[in-house]
Amino acid sequence: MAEAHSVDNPRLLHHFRNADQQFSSSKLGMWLFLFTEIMFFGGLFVAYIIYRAWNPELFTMAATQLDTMLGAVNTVVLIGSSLTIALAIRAAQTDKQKMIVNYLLLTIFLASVFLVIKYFEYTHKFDMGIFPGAYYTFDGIDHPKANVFFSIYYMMTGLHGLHVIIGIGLMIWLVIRAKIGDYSSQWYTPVEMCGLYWHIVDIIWIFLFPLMYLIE
Amino acid sequence: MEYVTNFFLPSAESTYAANVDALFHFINIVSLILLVGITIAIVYFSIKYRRKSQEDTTPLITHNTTLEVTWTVIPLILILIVFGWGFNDYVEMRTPPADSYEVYVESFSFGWNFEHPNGIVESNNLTVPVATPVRLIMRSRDGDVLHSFFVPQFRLKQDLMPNRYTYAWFEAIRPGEFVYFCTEYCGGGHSMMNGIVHVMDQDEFDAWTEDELGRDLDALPLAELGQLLYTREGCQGCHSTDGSSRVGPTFAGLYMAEREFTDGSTRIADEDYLIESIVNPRDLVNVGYPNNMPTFYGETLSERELMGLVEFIKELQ
Amino acid sequence: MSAHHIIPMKTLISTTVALVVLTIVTVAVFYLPIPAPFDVVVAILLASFKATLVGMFFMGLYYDEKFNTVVLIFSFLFFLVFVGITLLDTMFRDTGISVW
Amino acid sequence: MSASSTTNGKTLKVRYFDIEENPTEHYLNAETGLKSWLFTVDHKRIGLMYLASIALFFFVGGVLALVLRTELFTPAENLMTAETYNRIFTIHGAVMVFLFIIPSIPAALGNFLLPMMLGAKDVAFPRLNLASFWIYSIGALFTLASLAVNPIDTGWTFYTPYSVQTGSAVILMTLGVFIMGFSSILTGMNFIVTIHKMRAPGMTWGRMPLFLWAMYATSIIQVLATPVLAITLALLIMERTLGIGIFDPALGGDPVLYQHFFWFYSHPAVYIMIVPAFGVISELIATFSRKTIFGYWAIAMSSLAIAFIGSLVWGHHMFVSGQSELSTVVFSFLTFFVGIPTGIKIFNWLATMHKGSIDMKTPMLYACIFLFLFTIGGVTGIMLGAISVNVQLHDTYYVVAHFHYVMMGGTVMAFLGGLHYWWPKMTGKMYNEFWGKISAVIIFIGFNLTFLPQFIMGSQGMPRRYYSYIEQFQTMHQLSTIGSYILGVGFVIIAVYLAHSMFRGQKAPSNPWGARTLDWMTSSPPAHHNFNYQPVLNNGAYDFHKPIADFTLGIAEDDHGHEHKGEPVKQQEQNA
Ligand code: HEA
Ligand code: HEA
Ligand code: HEC
Ligand code: CUA
Ligand SMILES: [Cu+2]
Repeated sequence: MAEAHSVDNPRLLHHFRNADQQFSSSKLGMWLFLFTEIMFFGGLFVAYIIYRAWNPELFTMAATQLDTMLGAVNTVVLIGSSLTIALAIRAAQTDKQKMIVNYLLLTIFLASVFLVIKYFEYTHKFDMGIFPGAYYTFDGIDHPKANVFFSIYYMMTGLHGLHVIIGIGLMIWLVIRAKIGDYSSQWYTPVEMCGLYWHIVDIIWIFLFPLMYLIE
Repeated sequence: MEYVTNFFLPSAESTYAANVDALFHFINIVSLILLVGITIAIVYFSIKYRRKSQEDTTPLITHNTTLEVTWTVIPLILILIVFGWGFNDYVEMRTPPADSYEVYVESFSFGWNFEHPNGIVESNNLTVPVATPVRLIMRSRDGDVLHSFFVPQFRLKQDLMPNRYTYAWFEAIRPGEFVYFCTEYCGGGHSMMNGIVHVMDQDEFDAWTEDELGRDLDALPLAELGQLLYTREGCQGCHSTDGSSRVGPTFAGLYMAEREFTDGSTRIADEDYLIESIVNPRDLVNVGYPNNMPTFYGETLSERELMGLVEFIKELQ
Repeated sequence: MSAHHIIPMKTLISTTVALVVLTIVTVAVFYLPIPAPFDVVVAILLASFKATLVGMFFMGLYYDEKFNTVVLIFSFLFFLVFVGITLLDTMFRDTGISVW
Repeated sequence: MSASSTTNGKTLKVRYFDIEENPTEHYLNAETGLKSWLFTVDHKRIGLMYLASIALFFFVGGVLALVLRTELFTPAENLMTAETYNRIFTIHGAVMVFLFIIPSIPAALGNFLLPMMLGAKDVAFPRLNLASFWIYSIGALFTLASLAVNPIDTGWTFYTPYSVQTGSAVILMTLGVFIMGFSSILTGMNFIVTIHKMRAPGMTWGRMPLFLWAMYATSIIQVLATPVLAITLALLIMERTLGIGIFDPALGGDPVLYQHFFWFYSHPAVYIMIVPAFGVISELIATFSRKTIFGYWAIAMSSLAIAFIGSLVWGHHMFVSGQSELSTVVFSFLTFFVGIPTGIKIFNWLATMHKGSIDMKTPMLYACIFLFLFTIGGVTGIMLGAISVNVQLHDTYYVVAHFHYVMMGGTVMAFLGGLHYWWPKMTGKMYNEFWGKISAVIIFIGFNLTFLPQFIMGSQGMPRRYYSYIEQFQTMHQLSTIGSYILGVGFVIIAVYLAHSMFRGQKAPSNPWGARTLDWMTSSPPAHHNFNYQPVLNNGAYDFHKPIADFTLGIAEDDHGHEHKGEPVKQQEQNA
């Protein structure tokens, strides 16, 4: 069993020699996980790049259906949330228990704003008949593969949105544990890991935004 | 030697086949030498250096640069030869001569149509003249799956896709009959999608062409038309005429038999039913069979052709 | 120890400001008439720069063990391999072998 | 005695190493009950659970293979319709690949050995390790569910558009594979972190057993490539549910793009299968030749080289698929380069045997069989990589023979060798040497009889995935079928004597083979936490030029707070 060790640090698991080893292991593990995330989204980016190289004109036409303004606002919202979660980690490192909770709540709020904006974008498109793939009925774009563009759009933003939702879930869990006072400068690994995860979600959006919304 | 080479590959019947074979045998021989060397080393070491006592100690040998460079460089040279050789022949296989005889190939589940420049359409058999480069312009039927055209004796293989054309070419060096297969897995009829390439002397081929051109499908009796369509449209991939079960039910004895469907209903297989099963195959599904008969026949076949098929099935009492 | 570096407030704030400014620049550049392939190049360069900022300061790579950076860079390279070699197929399907 | 130490100049406690340790309390009986297994975070128990699962799935896949072979005994329809046959070879392939061979060496032997070989108490993330096993089980359940609903008939490659059109349970199956992918990723991540962070003092990179270098290279591929499989299958599922049209030509997609996605994972995956086998072989050959491994760094680095080059060659499965000629040529060129590091390994192993003291025990016999069979599999891979020849051989039984020679003749033989080698460590019991050798020989004969004829009929043009064939090929098919039955007999014998040894076998000493790696410097079976102290390495993993009596293990001073329970440790103060 991964029983905790009571000698010097209650958070040190028995099979690690010291807290340093434990922390840097977790961090390397997290980075490897982010690596898999990059390859996971990478597949979609490959599909994107290939279809764009095949049909550049389609991507120009289709991007007009996306609202640049909303995309830009969402970019800023996510950047803001990246800041707040970094501040939450900082609060843990400086033993400001209350601020951990506050910053996490703020991050959750920003993440929700992002989702709400996405919700409006999606429903607006559904109203026009822009559905993924076979269900696509919109006739505003005169291109035989318009459905494929929107499939890629929905897959990429959908998968990203799913990551945002998962992130919110993780942060709610962090808030609960932070409230009991689980995190302190001694040990805050989950906050740090969740932060790394959240930043990669941000980075992916930083690439999605110009690739989807800003095509002339 | 002749025997060994024939043992491995079928006879070489196209212009580039002999080159391919040469590389095949070259790699085989080099591999065999390597394998024999490795095997001898294993056996020899195992015997010579077998453990004599539990206290045996062994010398400390960590590496040997000369040896290691040798066994890196020699394989390197070998693979460069093999690559260059394979590349060279591949260029030939992919470069049809300019004045080739062009045949359009259409594949579908489960069969083949070959359309000649003069409009002759053959099904499941391809007839070509000897010593003439033949270029195949190939495509799978719209909405169908991948197939692959493989003639072992020509060393020719190429996949077909429903969304674009692919190409291949060959020049047969001898008249004869050569089997072709479908080598891209395509479902229940995959192993039945084979046929024959007939390579004919130019004279014989010309005669065959004239015969074919003289045939008038509209004048063909219905049952014979049905027989033709049965192979051309690929029904034979799923439906046998000898009572054996393939992907779909056999046609033998089908007419006027009582059919049972997955929704529990039954029906007598009269003319009406037969036409309906061909045009709307998804509506009634026979018990024990998948619901995967193609749905496009209603659009691609004319009224007369449908009647032909029904007439053909009726004759299989 | 380096792994627990507390990132200064000033760094966090200025990173955020830089990111927001760069977002505005990205949108602004979109309205500039940059000829075809280069608009994408500029957009990707800007995005990469932003991603680097996030990675270095928010994610702390700047202060962290260098191996973590190696992991990240490696994953991007690997992604490039995937795209690059696949494009060798998709972009050259119509050019027959005799062309080269 | 010159024990080199990492605690510069300080006195170091040293533990002399006792060959005959057979503790009464060990990881197998530290806790009892089903729950103590299913919820264990002990890497050794997780390894054993994986071992049991993959043995089960190997059995399932093997029996299906015998059914296939029986159908192919004559050209006519013997047992089943084409539909059934298609389902069976698909499930045989998918079960063997995703449920058996990919987790085989890494998840079973790797889990058991990796922390021990490193001198660690466990992997870095024990709970993730357990999660990985559970994820694997859930994935397997989905796969089994798909069998119950409507067994899939697409081939293990799930090529579009057939996989979009067929009525079989593609979604359940691919979902199962998707889920198992995460288990593979977690194992890989865990291993990389463990190797980076948890090496015992004195275990430098240059002293790591080669099995660990192989596991390291494998883990990199697992972490790199598996996410691409995940997204591929996710897109395939979307293709079936939403018709997204990325891969489906009927909706404007491109089937060849699907093949790129699939092989981008599945080619590197063949190195997930074989590189761990290389690791096992390195251990076996060094130990049973009782000789320092020849070219340590060359073997270690060639594993990494194979991992990297192997990631660039996926298109050699698509030479006739309609991809561009340019990429065909590039892929063919790159493909051959995998042969160089692989050859380096083979020659290094042979050089290790040279002037050794070779003891032909069952594991070593398997290692020799491996060398022979894998070389055949490898050079036929080179044959397939030559473009013009590939046109003839693609999708024929030549390919089937090639990949059975590398997977069955390579990985499975190495796995069997490793299984026998570490059997005493895992169970504390010796297997029966006589029956071990008999069955190895039977398997060797059966295997060659099964798959050599396939090379011949393949090159003559026998396509794969055919449930019936033209008469010309009958002789070869019959030889092959008979061979497969012999193969089956060999495996039955193994199953019987291994089961027997578990209950009735002789007690195993802690180091029956006189090996030098850390996993043998603990009792058989190992204690609950592997070592009851934090070991410090004083020797290299392949120091076979020193007598084993000189072997000591240091005990680290920062072994904070760990009770040295269990059997008393023989200790001696030593000046380092
Ligand atoms: C464990 C799994 C495994 C391994 C290790 C390999 C190893 C290799 N494979 Fe194999 N392969 C498969 C599993 C594997 N393969 C599977 C499952 C398929 C079919 C999938 C499907 O379609 O269902 C396949 C198919 C396959 C194809 C596609 C065939 C086709 O469908 O048309 C090709 C083509 O290039 C290929 C090549 C190679 C090469 C070059 C190697 C190399 O890594 C081999 C390197 C080894 C050696 C070369 C031998 C040792 C070296 C020496 C003794 C030194 C001297 C060497 C030289 C001079 C070169 N393989
Ligand atoms: C690890 C991978 C692996 C392994 C080990 C095997 C093992 C075997 N395979 Fe398989 N095979 C594949 C992977 C594998 N295969 C793949 C990927 C395909 C392609 C599928 C596709 O086209 O989609 C394939 C396809 C394939 C075909 C081609 C089908 C076709 O194209 O039409 C054939 C035909 O002969 C075949 C035969 C065999 C045989 C006889 C064995 C034998 O070696 C099996 C021997 C094993 C046994 C006989 C088990 C019996 C064991 C016991 C009785 C002991 C009991 C044990 C316990 C209780 C623990 N296999
Ligand atoms: C992909 C395989 C496939 C092809 C090709 C195919 N069929 Fe079928 N067919 C089936 C299956 C499966 C059934 C049984 C399921 C059902 O009733 O829908 C069936 C049923 C039928 C039936 C009803 C038979 C009965 O027993 O009630 C008729 C008639 C028929 N097909 C005619 C044809 C004709 C004519 C063609 C060619 C022009 C053809 N089929 C091509 C698969 C196929
Ligand atoms: Cu058509 Cu296989
Ligand atoms: Cu491969």
